[in-house]
Amino acid sequence: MKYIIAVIQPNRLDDVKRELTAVEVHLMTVSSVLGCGRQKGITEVYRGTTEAGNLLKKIKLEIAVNEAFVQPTIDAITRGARTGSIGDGKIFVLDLHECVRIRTGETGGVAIG
Amino acid sequence: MKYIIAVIQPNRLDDVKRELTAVEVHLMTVSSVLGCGRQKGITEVYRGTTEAGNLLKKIKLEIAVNEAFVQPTIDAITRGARTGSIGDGKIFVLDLHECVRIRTGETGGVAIG
Amino acid sequence: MKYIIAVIQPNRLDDVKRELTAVEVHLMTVSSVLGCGRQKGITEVYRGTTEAGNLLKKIKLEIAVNEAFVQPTIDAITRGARTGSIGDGKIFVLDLHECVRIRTGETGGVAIG
Amino acid sequence: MIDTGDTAFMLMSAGLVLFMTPGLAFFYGGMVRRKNILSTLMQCFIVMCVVGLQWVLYGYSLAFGPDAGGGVIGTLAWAGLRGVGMEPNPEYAATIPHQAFMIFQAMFAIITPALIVGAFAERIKFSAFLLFTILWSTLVYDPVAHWVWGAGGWMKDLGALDYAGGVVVHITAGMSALVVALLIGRRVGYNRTSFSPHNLPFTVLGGCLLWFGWFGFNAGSALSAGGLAAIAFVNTNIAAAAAGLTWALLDWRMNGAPTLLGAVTGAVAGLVAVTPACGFVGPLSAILIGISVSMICYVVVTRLKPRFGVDDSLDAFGVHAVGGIWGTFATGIFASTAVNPSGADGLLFGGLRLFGVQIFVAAVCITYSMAVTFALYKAIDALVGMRVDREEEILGLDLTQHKEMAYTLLD
Amino acid sequence: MIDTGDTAFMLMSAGLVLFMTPGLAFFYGGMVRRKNILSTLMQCFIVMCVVGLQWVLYGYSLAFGPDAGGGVIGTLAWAGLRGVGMEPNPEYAATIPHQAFMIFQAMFAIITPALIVGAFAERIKFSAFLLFTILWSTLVYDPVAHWVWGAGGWMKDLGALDYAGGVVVHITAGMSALVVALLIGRRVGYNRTSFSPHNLPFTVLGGCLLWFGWFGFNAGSALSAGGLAAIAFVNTNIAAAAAGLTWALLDWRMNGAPTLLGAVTGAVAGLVAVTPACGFVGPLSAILIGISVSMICYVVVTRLKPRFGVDDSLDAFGVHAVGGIWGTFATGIFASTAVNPSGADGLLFGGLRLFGVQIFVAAVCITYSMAVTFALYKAIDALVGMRVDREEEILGLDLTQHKEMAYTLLD
Amino acid sequence: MIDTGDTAFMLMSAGLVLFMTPGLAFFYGGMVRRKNILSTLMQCFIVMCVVGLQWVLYGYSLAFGPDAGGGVIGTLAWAGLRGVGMEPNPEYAATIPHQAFMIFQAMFAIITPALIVGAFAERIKFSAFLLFTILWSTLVYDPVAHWVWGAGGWMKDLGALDYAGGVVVHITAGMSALVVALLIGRRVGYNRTSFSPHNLPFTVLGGCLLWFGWFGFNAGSALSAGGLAAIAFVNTNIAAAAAGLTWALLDWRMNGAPTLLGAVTGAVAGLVAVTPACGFVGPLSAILIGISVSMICYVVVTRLKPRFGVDDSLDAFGVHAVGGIWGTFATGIFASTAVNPSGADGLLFGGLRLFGVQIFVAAVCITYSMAVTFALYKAIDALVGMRVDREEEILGLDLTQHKEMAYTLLD
Ligand SMILES: Nc1ncnc2c1ncn2[C@@H]1O[C@H](COP(=O)(O)OP(=O)(O)O)[C@@H](O)[C@H]1O
Ligand SMILES: Nc1ncnc2c1ncn2[C@@H]1O[C@H](COP(=O)(O)OP(=O)(O)O)[C@@H](O)[C@H]1O
Ligand SMILES: Nc1ncnc2c1ncn2[C@@H]1O[C@H](COP(=O)(O)OP(=O)(O)O)[C@@H](O)[C@H]1O
Repeated sequence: MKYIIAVIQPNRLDDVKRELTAVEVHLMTVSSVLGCGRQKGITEVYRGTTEAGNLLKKIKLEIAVNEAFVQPTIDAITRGARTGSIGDGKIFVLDLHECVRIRTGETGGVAIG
Repeated sequence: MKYIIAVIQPNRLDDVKRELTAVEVHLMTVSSVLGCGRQKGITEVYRGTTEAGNLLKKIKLEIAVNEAFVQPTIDAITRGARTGSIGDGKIFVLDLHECVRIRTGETGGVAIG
Repeated sequence: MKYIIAVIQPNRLDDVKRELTAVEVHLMTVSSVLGCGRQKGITEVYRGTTEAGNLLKKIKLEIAVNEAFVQPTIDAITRGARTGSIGDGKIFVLDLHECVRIRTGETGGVAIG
Repeated sequence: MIDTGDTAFMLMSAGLVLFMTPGLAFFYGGMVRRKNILSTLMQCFIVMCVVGLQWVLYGYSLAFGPDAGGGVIGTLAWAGLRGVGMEPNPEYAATIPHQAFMIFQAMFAIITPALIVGAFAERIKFSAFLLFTILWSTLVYDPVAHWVWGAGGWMKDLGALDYAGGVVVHITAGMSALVVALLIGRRVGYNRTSFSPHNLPFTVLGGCLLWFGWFGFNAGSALSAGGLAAIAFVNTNIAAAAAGLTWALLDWRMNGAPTLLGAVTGAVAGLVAVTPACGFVGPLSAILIGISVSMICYVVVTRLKPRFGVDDSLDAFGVHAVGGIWGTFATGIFASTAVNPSGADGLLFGGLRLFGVQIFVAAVCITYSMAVTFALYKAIDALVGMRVDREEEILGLDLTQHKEMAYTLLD
Repeated sequence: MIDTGDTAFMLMSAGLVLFMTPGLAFFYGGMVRRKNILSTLMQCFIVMCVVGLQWVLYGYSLAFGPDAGGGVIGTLAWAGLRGVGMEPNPEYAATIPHQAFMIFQAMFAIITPALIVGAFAERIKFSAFLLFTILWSTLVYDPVAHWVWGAGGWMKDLGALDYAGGVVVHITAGMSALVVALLIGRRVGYNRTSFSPHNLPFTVLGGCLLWFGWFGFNAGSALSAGGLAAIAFVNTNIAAAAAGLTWALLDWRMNGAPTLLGAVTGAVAGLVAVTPACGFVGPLSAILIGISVSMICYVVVTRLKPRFGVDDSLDAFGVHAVGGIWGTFATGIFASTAVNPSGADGLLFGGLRLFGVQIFVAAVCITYSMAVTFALYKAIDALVGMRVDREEEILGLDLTQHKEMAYTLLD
Repeated sequence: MIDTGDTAFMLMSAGLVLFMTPGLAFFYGGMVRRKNILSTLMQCFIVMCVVGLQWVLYGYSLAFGPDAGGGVIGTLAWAGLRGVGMEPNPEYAATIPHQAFMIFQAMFAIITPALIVGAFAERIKFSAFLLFTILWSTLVYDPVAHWVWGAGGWMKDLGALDYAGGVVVHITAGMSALVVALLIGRRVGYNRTSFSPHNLPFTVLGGCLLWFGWFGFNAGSALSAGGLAAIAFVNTNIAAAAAGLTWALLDWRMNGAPTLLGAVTGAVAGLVAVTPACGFVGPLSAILIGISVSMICYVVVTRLKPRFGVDDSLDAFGVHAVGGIWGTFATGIFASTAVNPSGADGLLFGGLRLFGVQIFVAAVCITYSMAVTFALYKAIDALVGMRVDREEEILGLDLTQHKEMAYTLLD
């Protein structure tokens, strides 16, 4: 099992979700984060004081999947999130040791989906 | 050492914390996330435009523990979060390679608690 | 590759970023979390009802790095975040199995930076 | 004859009083949890619509129309504003159009049921709320307004003094709030989870809108722009200031910090208590009323409420009923004919009778409001159910009652 | 001769109308996405500045100055307020300083272009917006105001009735909004992503400020604190209440829940529709106007708009144009000389002519506003471009047009 | 004799001025960080309470009571409002109840110390703030108000013109703000971390409330609803508009984008500068005052402040002192007896003397305010300490001073 963390542009979420649904990945956890990366932000100005906008709004997805789904999930995210411009984001894949469904107490591969 | 990530219903947080305290797990990091899962959301309506509510408010817990605490922690979360209805959430267990307490520079198992 | 998660005091972010830049770590994902730890919060009072303030505002950093950068990153965070008081935070290091740059499709070590 | 100054004053005052209901909505809305703010705002807003119509259709006639006999209720002679036009009605206000008086009173009829919202916040079913509000306005507010303010009203004839609505507005709403809070029960999670206010700046905004609007409420009750309006205005400001400061100081002493929620709550309590008194008392009395009401409400809200385990969620009882009762008594203590010759002398100035009348009137209205509210609650509960399901309550009323969310989560 | 009551009333009313523009800003601002709220607020705010100046420099003179001939436009005789001083101008208002009349009208000139903001929200370039606003005020608002309200204005002489701006304000702004919405095109993501309101409490706050300020708008249009002001005030409240309730009930029936956004939208529609009628109709007519306008606007906003795929983002057309047109017709139906002898009788009271005039006047103003707006749009688009780049739109106007963010993200 | 129109006008104006303090609270509150908004709101709110009481107890008497000799201070003859009742006091306002004049002035006394809050925001100890406010009101505001506006006040007799408080309100508060900012020192993290406004919509809301309330402030200072009130009202709107636009354009030119915070700040600066002048100048002068004040304040706030490294956190000095000083001088330049015969002619109209008096008066009040504030600061700092601990400052004043949080974090 793998724990996939993806950081994407906020406005790509709907497309990414469509692509994930297409490969039968329905379960995920979403949150709002700030990204510090290659992409340049817009400098803000408050009463003449400028703030370099180096933290940009991004969306983080966390998706636990069985091995068979790892590559399809990565591909789906990539399809949905890629625009070709700097700032499209990254996908990180971590090993997942165990997974438990709280409702039933099931563990392992069956609990993931 | 393990890094436990749990996604639970927002209103279960207090109970989960009580259960965790009971097994001597006091340290954790909490955040607000949105869950996309089996649980159906409520469709919203704004001036006649409907929005399928497929992202539901959840709370995410992150808890780093030594091996001995893994199962007690999972059990405590399960006890506190289970209602038996869809949407109760999941627990994910990842391997934790290293842990550092910033204040003292301690590492490994002693730094975790 | 490692996936480093650090929880720090909110007001240390700027210093941590400065230290990270100094060791050539520029990419990271930042979010706002609540910490439950040793540090005592301030009890709040609303019309006479007290609320023990056991969740404190913290900032979470997520940084994926190649092996060579692991120790420098940990050290930089420690330098920037340490004040010596309880609540300074923790650094967790997880194994990172894979990394993909969405824009280019690159994977592994080259995608990380 | 119409006086332009008085008319300008009364129309602006009516606007200010209308503005209090949104103020109340934000005062309350900031105190509930994020998932329930819209329901709280909606309840206040829909009252502006529903009672706004009820009043012109028949409410005004019941309350202020020609007495049906015995000073108990008005007839329907003025239903649909028949005969209520541009000419003044000298029985109420000789220098402003009758419609100006009517609409000024409408705003009082609107805010009163909205006050009750604080008692059952975060758990009432919207349909039940709507039914309750319409019936309550008709069966509690309209009659009591007639008794105290209507031409021929029996409490008025008895000599009861209620300048701007301590009895008519705050006692009726606050006591009904207590009944509903007791019957509907505590919120899920009471004493187990935190009910911290989700947006205190909104509460402060609302509290300040209330303070601002209250000038229309109290000074406008002079029905003319003269010395009495000025006195009422000044007393209003003084009592709010004194009570706000007092609550903050009590908080400081009891909990180690002067809270903003406390200061705003205190100011509202001061405004409530000075409401019946503002046109009858002098400035130093207003200070005393302000200080004392905060002390009393503080004890009720922070000590008695938790002890009895009543979930009067936003203290509609603790502030409005308690403040209104104390204000009504205080009028019987501090009123002075030296300030307002058309009033009477209170205890302090040798007037025993007024004090007795005030207690009697308060007692009758307390009993009446509680009894009717109890009956209404039981009837509506049987009919449609007053409370939402447990699951709905946990999800929040915004989503389950209104299919809306106050704030986007990701955007 | 100056009457202090009337002057007090008009200055306070002017203040209330000015206050409507921030109200509108929050009404709109709550509905856009988090990344665009400042741009929406800014557009409304800068209108207060720009048109506030335009009006005293030459706008007032164009609209209300001595007729240049044919009732088409005023001369520049009063430019820079030359001759507009403390003395009353009896042609407009005999009992208040001329400047008081001028500034009351200024507030109408300000809010009108701000209404259009709802149509092109979240995608217009600020420089283009600024140009558009100045030109639109000069070429649409000022002439139409002259036709309908100016001394010697041809529509006024024709007998058109527009008490407080159904034609002058709502039709001109709302129809121009439609043109701009069509020309500027849909927002990126239309029908693909969610455009949910990011902060509904702000929208409610704004809606309530509008309701409050509308008393100044409508009652103030009596230009004197007497019976007519009271009537207009009362009708305003009634129509808002009836329309707000109606929309909520429609929502309940159609979507299974009474939404707060619906109730507030309905109330605004009611206020729009009663605007031209408020000084000419009785209270029961006001109820009917309120109910009917919500039904009509509901269909346009929730049924026709999606069908035609027009991205009138915040329903500037669907509420203001539709409500304004219906209100203008409704005035031709419900107006009664029994209420206001200086008005005329509508259809219901046997007056065919008025109804015809109202339709004619509405039609002319619709055509005129649309034509001029079309030309202005094309010209400005050619000159500086009306719409921001796709990337800027995705990042949001707050950052790209104003270099600011509404809310801090981490702090 | 009491005039109902004037009384209506003054009571409503008093309400508007009271409303400015919440406006200021939100204007400031939106600019601080999330962890300090409640402390900022609380400081403004508690001033409404404390000075509201101080004023009726003795402040009014010190400022407006019978002169104690030499025009330096009033006696305590009117303490507790003794003798201040329903009858007019012709020395101040012959057509309104004396209490109406008193309460109108109370609102000025309230907002003035609240202005200073902007200088020491995010780091002052609440107890110290409270002490400071009471003493400052008594030792700075009350005497200066007596000098400039009190019957027999020496500056008044000298012929100084300050229509609505350029000197009395803005110079005293703004110069004291500078002193406190210098003494209390910079915020932790100054120049290292971001102090971005945490909620700009609140700042805009506050700014708009200020604009709205300022009509009461300036037009109300005519003390009667006539031509002068209209003139003051119009000039107020003009100057705000001109200054708001100017600041936005400067921002555009200097930083590449017209910011909303800039536009609102500019409008407030315009309101400040026109305050002393509004009843003495014509509309074109008001435009010039608005444009020029924004240019001057822009330089001070965005260029000089950072250069000198003064952490006048929310620009209480940069906007209020600078704007107030410039407005006071501008009155000496643009005042015209053609506009207000009871005023005097400024430089532009050949009046050298007035200009001299204005400079002299400003200089005296600057010196006096700074000196007394310095002494007060030192005394209170020795007594209880003015600044919170470093740890408390980092945690935020809301939690450490008031045990509250503005927004829930998880809910
Ligand atoms: N090494 C990393 N560790 C953590 N987060 C990263 C890392 N690299 C990129 N990110 C996240 O991905 C986002 C996009 O990265 P960026 O460098 O802007 O674009 P690109 O990957 O297209 O070059 C960043 O804003 C950040 O949130
Ligand atoms: N495979 C997964 N990856 C990431 N998050 C998940 C996954 N499965 C579930 N979740 C999280 O857990 C929440 C509860 O899951 P859901 O399917 O609704 O209920 P249940 O687990 O009771 O069937 C989801 O909303 C989501 O946030
Ligand atoms: N075992 C853990 N698992 C998850 N988060 C932790 C853990 N220990 C500490 N944290 C996070 O680090 C923060 C700081 O920890 P705390 O115990 O207060 O200070 P210190 O590490 O200096 O003793 C906590 O608030 C929490 O967010």
